[in-house]
Amino acid sequence: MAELIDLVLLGMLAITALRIIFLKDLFAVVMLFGIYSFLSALIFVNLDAVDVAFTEAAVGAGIATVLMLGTLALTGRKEKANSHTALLPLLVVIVTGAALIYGTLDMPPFGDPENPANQHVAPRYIEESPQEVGLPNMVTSVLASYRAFDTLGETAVVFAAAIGVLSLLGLPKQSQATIESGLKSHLVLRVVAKLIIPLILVFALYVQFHGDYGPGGGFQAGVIAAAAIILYALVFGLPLATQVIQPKLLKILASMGVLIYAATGVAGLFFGGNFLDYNVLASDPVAGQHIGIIVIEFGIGVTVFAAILSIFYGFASQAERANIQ
Amino acid sequence: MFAQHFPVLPIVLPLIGAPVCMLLARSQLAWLFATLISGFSFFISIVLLLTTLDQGVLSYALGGWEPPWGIEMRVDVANALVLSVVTGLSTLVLVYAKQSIDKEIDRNQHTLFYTAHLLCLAGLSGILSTGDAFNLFVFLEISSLATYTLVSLASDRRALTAAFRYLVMGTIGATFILIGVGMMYMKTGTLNMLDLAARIAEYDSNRTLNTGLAFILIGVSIKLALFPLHMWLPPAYTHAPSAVSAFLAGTATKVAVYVMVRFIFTIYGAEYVFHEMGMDVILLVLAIVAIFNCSFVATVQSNVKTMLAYSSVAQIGYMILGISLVTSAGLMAGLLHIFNHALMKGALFMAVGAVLFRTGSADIKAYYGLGKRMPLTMAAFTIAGLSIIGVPLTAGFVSKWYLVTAALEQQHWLIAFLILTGSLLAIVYIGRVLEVAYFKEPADPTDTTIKEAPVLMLIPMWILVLANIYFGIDTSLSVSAADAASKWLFQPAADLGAVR
Amino acid sequence: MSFIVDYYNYWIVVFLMMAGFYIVISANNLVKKVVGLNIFQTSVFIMYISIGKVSGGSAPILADGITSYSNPLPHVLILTAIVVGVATTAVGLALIVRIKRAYGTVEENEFKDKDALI
Amino acid sequence: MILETLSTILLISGAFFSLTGAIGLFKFPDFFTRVHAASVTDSIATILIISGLILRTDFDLVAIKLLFILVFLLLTSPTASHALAKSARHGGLLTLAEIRDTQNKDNG
Amino acid sequence: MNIWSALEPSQLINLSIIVPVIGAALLVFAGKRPNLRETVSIATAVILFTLVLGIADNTFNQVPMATTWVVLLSGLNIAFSVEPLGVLFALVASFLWIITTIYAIGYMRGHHEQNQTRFFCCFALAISTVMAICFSANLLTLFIFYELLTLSTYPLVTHAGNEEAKRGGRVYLGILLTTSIAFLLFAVLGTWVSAQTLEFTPGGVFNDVSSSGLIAVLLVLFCYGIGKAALMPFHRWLPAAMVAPTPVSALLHAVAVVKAGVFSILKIAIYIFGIDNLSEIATTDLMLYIGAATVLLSSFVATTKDNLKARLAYSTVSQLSYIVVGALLASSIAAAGATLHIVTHAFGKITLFFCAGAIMVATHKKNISEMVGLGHKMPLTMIAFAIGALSIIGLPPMAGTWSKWYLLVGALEQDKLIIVAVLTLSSLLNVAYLLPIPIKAFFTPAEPNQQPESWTETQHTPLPSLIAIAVTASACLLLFFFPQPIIDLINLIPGVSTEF
Repeated sequence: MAELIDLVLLGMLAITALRIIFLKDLFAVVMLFGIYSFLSALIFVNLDAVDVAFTEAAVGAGIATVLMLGTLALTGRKEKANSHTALLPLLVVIVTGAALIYGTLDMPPFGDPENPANQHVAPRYIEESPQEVGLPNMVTSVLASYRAFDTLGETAVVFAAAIGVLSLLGLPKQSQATIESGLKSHLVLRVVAKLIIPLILVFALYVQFHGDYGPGGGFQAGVIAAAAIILYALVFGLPLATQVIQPKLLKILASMGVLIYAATGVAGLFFGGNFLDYNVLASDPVAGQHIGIIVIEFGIGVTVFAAILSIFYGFASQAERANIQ
Repeated sequence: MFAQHFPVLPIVLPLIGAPVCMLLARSQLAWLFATLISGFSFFISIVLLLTTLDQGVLSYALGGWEPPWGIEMRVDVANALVLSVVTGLSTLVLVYAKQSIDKEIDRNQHTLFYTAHLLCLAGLSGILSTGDAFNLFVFLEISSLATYTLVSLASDRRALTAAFRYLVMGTIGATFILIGVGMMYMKTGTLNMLDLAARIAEYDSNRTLNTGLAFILIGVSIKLALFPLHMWLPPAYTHAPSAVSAFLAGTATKVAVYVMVRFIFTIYGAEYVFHEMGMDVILLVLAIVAIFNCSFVATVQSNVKTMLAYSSVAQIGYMILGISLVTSAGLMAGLLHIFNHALMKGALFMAVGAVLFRTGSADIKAYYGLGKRMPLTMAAFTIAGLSIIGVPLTAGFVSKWYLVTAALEQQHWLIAFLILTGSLLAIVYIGRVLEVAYFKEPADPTDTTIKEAPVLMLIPMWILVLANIYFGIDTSLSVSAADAASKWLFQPAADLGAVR
Repeated sequence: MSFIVDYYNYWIVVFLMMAGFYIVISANNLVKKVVGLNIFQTSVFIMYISIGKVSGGSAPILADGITSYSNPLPHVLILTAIVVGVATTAVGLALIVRIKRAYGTVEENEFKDKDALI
Repeated sequence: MILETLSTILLISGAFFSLTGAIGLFKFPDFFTRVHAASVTDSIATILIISGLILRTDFDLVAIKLLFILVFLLLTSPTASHALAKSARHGGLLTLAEIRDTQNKDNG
Repeated sequence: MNIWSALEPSQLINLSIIVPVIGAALLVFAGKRPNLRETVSIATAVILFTLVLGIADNTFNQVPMATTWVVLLSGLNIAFSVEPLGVLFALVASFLWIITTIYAIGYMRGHHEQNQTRFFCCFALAISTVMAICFSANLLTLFIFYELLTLSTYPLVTHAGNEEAKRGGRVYLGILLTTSIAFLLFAVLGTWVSAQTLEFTPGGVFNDVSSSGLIAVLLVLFCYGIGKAALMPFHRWLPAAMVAPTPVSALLHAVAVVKAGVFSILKIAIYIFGIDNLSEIATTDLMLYIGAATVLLSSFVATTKDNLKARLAYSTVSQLSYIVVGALLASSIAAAGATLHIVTHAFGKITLFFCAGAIMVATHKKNISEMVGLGHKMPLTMIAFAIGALSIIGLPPMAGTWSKWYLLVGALEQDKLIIVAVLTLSSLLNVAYLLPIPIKAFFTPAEPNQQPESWTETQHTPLPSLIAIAVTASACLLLFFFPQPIIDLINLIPGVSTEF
C-alpha cells in the first residue's frame, strides 16, 4: 500500500516537473513548484520522515514560494521565448542521468532493513539515543546533539542568507508618516487575520518546545512564527509590520540566535567537555542534554525567525519601492 | 587550558565573531574585531600546524560523541597547512580591506562585509578541518553563500550577474557533492571520512561508489574551477571588490583542491581512484588544457583583474597536474603550489586593488606610467608576477621545480616540458602589465591624485611579497610541511582507517 | 520484477533530478533557473529519504509497541539540506531582483547583450 | 465497529465532494464558478474527512489536534476563497453573465 | 697581490658577490649628487677587483674556497666554490667593470642620458650576479643567477625608454627567459633526476654517457637553454639588445652577459659532462656543426650591416660560437683555446664598442658609411679600433692570436678539418668586415664641410672615455706578449691544458 501511494505521488511529481519545463508563464511555474514541494512533503511523510515533511512544507512550499512570487512581482511573469537551441543542455542532462542510472545498479534495494545505511551507524541512534539523550524524537536527538555541529552550520547558513539578502536589498526604512493598509478594502481578511495570527504564534511556540517529543523544533517554529508576521505584513501593510517588529531588532535577533547556539557550545568547553558537549552542563548527563537541546533549539528558532523575516522585509521593501516608482 | 580544543577553534572563532561583528554595527569596530578574530585564528592554525608536524593527526569529537556517531574534526599536516594559508591570508586581506572597502563599498554595508568575510572564513576552515563528509557540505555552503554576498557587494552591476552565475554553478556543484555523499552513505552507512575509507576499501569496484565519486569529483571541480567548468570564476573575480578577489583567489579554490585531495586520497584511496577508475589520465589532460588554454586567454585580456583570474584557473591546473601524477612527490608539489600560489595571487590582487583604489580602473590603460607614480605597488606587482612566472628565488620557482621533478621521476618528459612552456605564457601576460607600467607615459600626466597606495594597503601586500621571496629561498618550512602532508595522504586509505 | 521493485523509486528520482537540472542549465529566465535548482535539490532530498526508509518501519519517534523505525540519520541530513536550499534560493532571488533593477531584464541572453560579459 | 462504519461513510463522502470540487475546477467555464467549486472542496469535504478521522482515533490528544485543524481550515479557506474572488473583482474580471450582457450591448 | 689575506678565504666569495650589491644600495642614496655617485661606482669596482685578485691568488696557492648560502633541500643548495675557470672569468669581468665605469661616466655625461642612477645601480647588480655565476658551485646556483642576470640587465637594455628600446627589450627578455625556462631549467631538472646531483664535478657527473639518449638530449637542451651564448637560431636578442647605451653594450654584451653564456657552456662541458666524455655523446657533433654554422653565417651577416653596433653585434655572435665550438671539440687544447678566447675576445670587443661609443658621442654617427675619413679627426680612437679589430681577427701582435691558435690546434688534433676550414674562413671574413673601417678612416680623405677645422678629438670625446679606450687597447697588445699568467690559470682547470 505504502509503495503504491509512493508510486502515485512520484508519478505526480514527474508530471509536475515536466510541466514546469515547458511552461512559459512564470507565475504558473512558481505555483507548480509549490505543488512540487508539497507533493515531496507528502512523499516524505510516506517514507516516515515526518520532520523533513514538516520542514519541506513550511519552507519549500511556503517560504520559498512566497519569495519567488515576491520576485515575480518585481520582475514580470512571462518568460521570453528562448532563441538558442537546448541541445547541449539536453545532452549534458542525458549523460548525467545515464551516469546516475548506472550508479543505481549496485544500490542496495529500496526499503531493505539489511541495507548498509540501516546497519552501521543508525542503529545506535535508534537504540541508544532515548537513553543517552533522553528524547523520544530521534531526529531531534541526532540533529541537536550527535550532529549538533551540522546544525550550528545550518544556523550559520541561514544567518549568511540573511546577511546576503540584507546586503543586496537592504531593509525598509521605518516610516512614521503614513501607515496605509495593504488590503484596506478586505475587511473579512483583516478580521480573520487578526484572529489567526495569535493562533499561528501559539502554534509556533508549541512546535518550538514540542520538538523533543514529536515532529518539529526550532527551525520549523521559526519559519511558522515568521509566517505569522509575514501574513500581518501582507494584510496590514509593511510599514505597520515594521513598527511591530523593527528591522533593527531583527538584525540583533538573527545575531543573537547564532550566539546563543554557539555560546551553548562554548559553555561545554568551560565545564570541561568538548565543544557542544551537553553532558557536562548538568550533573546528570541526560538532564544536561535536555538543557542543551532546549537552549540551542531556541537559538535556532530565534535566528530562523529573524532571518526569514528580514529576508521577507528585504523583498517587500523592494516591492514597495517598485510600486512607488 | 584550551589547547585540546584548538582543532575546532579556527571554525568556531569566526563563526561566533560573525554575529558579534553584525551587532557591533560600527564600521571601524567591526573591522578591528574581524581582524583580531582572524589573526587569532591564524595563530591557532600555526600552532596546529606545528603540533601536527610534531605529533601527527589531531582528532576532536564534537559534543563528546565519538565518531562515527558524532562529527569529528580531524586536523593533520595537510589541512593544517592549508588552514594556515587561509587564516593568514584572511588576516592580511582584512588589514588591507579597511581602506579598499571604504572606497569600493557603500558605507552602511561595511559591517555586512566583515560579517560575511568572517562567515566565509568559518566555512573554509570548517571544510578543511572536518572529518565528516556531510559536515563538509554544510561548511561548503556557508562559505559559498558568504562568497556570493561578498562578490555582489561590489558597486559594478556586472558583479550581480557574476555572483548569480557563481551561485548557480556553485549550487549545482554542491548538489552534485550531495548526490555523491548520498551514494557513499548508501553503500557504507557512515559519513565519517575514516570510517568511509575503511568501508569503501572492502569493495573492489562498485558501480554506485564509482558514480558517487564521479559526482563528487565533478562537483568539486566546479568549485575549484577546473578547466571546462571554470567559466564562473573570471567574471566573479573580476567584478568582486578587490579585497574579496584577493581573498578568494588565494583561498576558496585552494580549499576545493584540498577537498578533492581528501576525497581521492583519504576516502577512496589513490589505488581505487586512479587504477580502478583511471581518473588520473582525465585529470592530467584537463590540467594541461587548463594551463595552456587559460594562460593563453589571460594574455589577451585588457582588464588586469580578469587576466589574473584566468591566470588563477591556469595555476589550478598546475595543482591538479601534481595530484594526477599519482606519486607522493607529485601530490607534494601540488600542495606546495597551493601554499605558494596563495602568496603570489594574494599579493597580485592586492596590488591590482591598490591601483583600482587610486585610479578607479583595472583596465590595462590605467597602468600606463604607474611605475613612477606608485613605485611600491608596482614593485610588489613585479615581484609577485615574477613568482607566477617561476623565476628563481621566488616561491613560484620552488613549486615549479618540485612539479617538474615529480613529472620527471615518472619519466613524463613531455609533461615536464609542457609545465615549463606553460610558464612562458605567464611571462607574456605579466610582462604586458609591467611594460606599460614602466615604459608608457601616463595618459594624463597632470593628474596628481594618483599617488602611492595608503600604508594600510601596502603593509599586507608587502608582507606577502616578502613571503614570496622568503619561501623562495628558505623552503624548509613549506617544503617539509607539504612533504609530510603528501606522505601522510599517500598511505593507503585502509591503513588510515586502521589507525583508530 | 524484484529488480524493478527494488529500484523504481531511485529511477523516478533520477528522472526528477534531471528534469530540475535541465531547467537550470537550459532556462533563459533567471527565476526559472532558481525554480529548477530547487526542483533539482528537492529530488536529491527524496533520494536521501529513500535511503533511510525501512519497509514496515515507522517514523523515528519513540513509541510504545513499535520495534522497527526508519533510519533517522538521512532525515537529519535533509533537514539541514532543506535549510541550506532555501537560504541559497533567498540569496539567488535577491540577486535577481537587483539584476532586474540594474539591467531591466532577467533574461540571461539579454543582459549579456547589454554588457560585454567577460 | 459502528464508529468505524460511520467514519468510512464520512470519509468516502468527503472524498466524493473533493472529487466533485476537482471536476468542477476543470469543467466550469470561468473564474468565479471555479472558485465556487474549489471552495466547496475546502469547506464540506474537510469537515467530512476530518470528522471521519476523528471517529477513528481514541479521542485523545490526536482528536483534539484534528479538531484544531478543522477550526483552522474553516477559518482560513473561506477567507482565502473570498479574498481571491474579491481581488478578481477588483482587478476588473467579469462574470459570464456580465460578459454576455456587455456583448449583447455591443451587438445591439 | 692579496690585500685581503687577513680574511678567511671563503669570505672573499661572499664579499665579491655582496660588495656590488652594497655599492648599488649606496648609489641609490648618492643618486642626487653625480660626483659622489661616480666615486662610489669606481670605488666599488676597484674593491671588487682587489677581491677577485685575492681569490685568484688563493687559487694559485691551491687554497680551497667554498661557501653555502641556503640549503633548499638535501643536495640542492645555493652554494659557491672557486675553481680556476670561474676565477678567470671573474678577473676579466671585474677588471673590465672598472674600465667600463670610467668609460661610462664620460659617455653618460657626454650623451646627457636620463636615469643615470638607475643605470649605475642595475649595472652593479648585474656584476654581482656575474660574480655569483662565476663562483657557482652547482647548476642550480648557476641557473638562478643566470636568470637574475637577465632580469637585472633588462632595465639597462631598455634604458632609452623609447619604442625601439622597448621592442629590443622585449626580444631580449623574451628569448632569454624562454630559452632558459623551457630548455635550461628543463635540462637542469633532467640532470638532477638522472644524475641525482647538480654539483660541478671535475670529469662530469654522469657515470655512463655513451649509452644514454637522455644525456644526448640534455646536451642539446643545455646548448640552446643557455640563450646568452647566442647559438643560432636563438641569437636574435643580441642585435636587438644593441639599443642599449654603448657602455652597456660594451660591458654586458661584449663581456658580462654573452660571456656568462659561453662561460656557462664551458663550465657545463667541463664539470657536468666532462671534456673527455663529450666525444661519446651522440649529439656533440651536431651541436658542434651548428656552432660552426653560426660562426660562418653571422660573419656573413656582419658584412652586410652598415650600422657599426649591429655589425659588432653579429661579430660577437660569431665569436661566441668559436667558444662553443671550442668547448664541444672534446679536446683539452681546444677547451683551453675557448677559455682563452673568453679573455681575448672580451678585451678586443670591448675596445671596439668603446670606440663605437666614442664616435657616437663625438660625432653622433652610427653608420660605417659615414665614418670615411674619420681617422684624421679622431686618430686615437681609430688606432684603438684597429688594434681591437686585429685582435678579433687573430693577427699578431694581438692577444686574439693565442686563442685562435689553440682552437685551430685543438680542431686539428681531433681531425675535424671542417672546423679548421670554418675557423680560417671566418677569420678571413673578420678581416673583410672589420679592417675596412679603420682603413677607410685613415686612407680616405675626409669629406669637406663635415666639421669645422677647429674640431679636435680630445675636445669632443670625454676624457674618461679616451682613457678607457687606451687601457683596453693596450691590454690587447700586452696580452700577446705576456699571456703566461692567464695560461697558468687555464692549466689549473681540470681536463683542460695547453700542452700538446
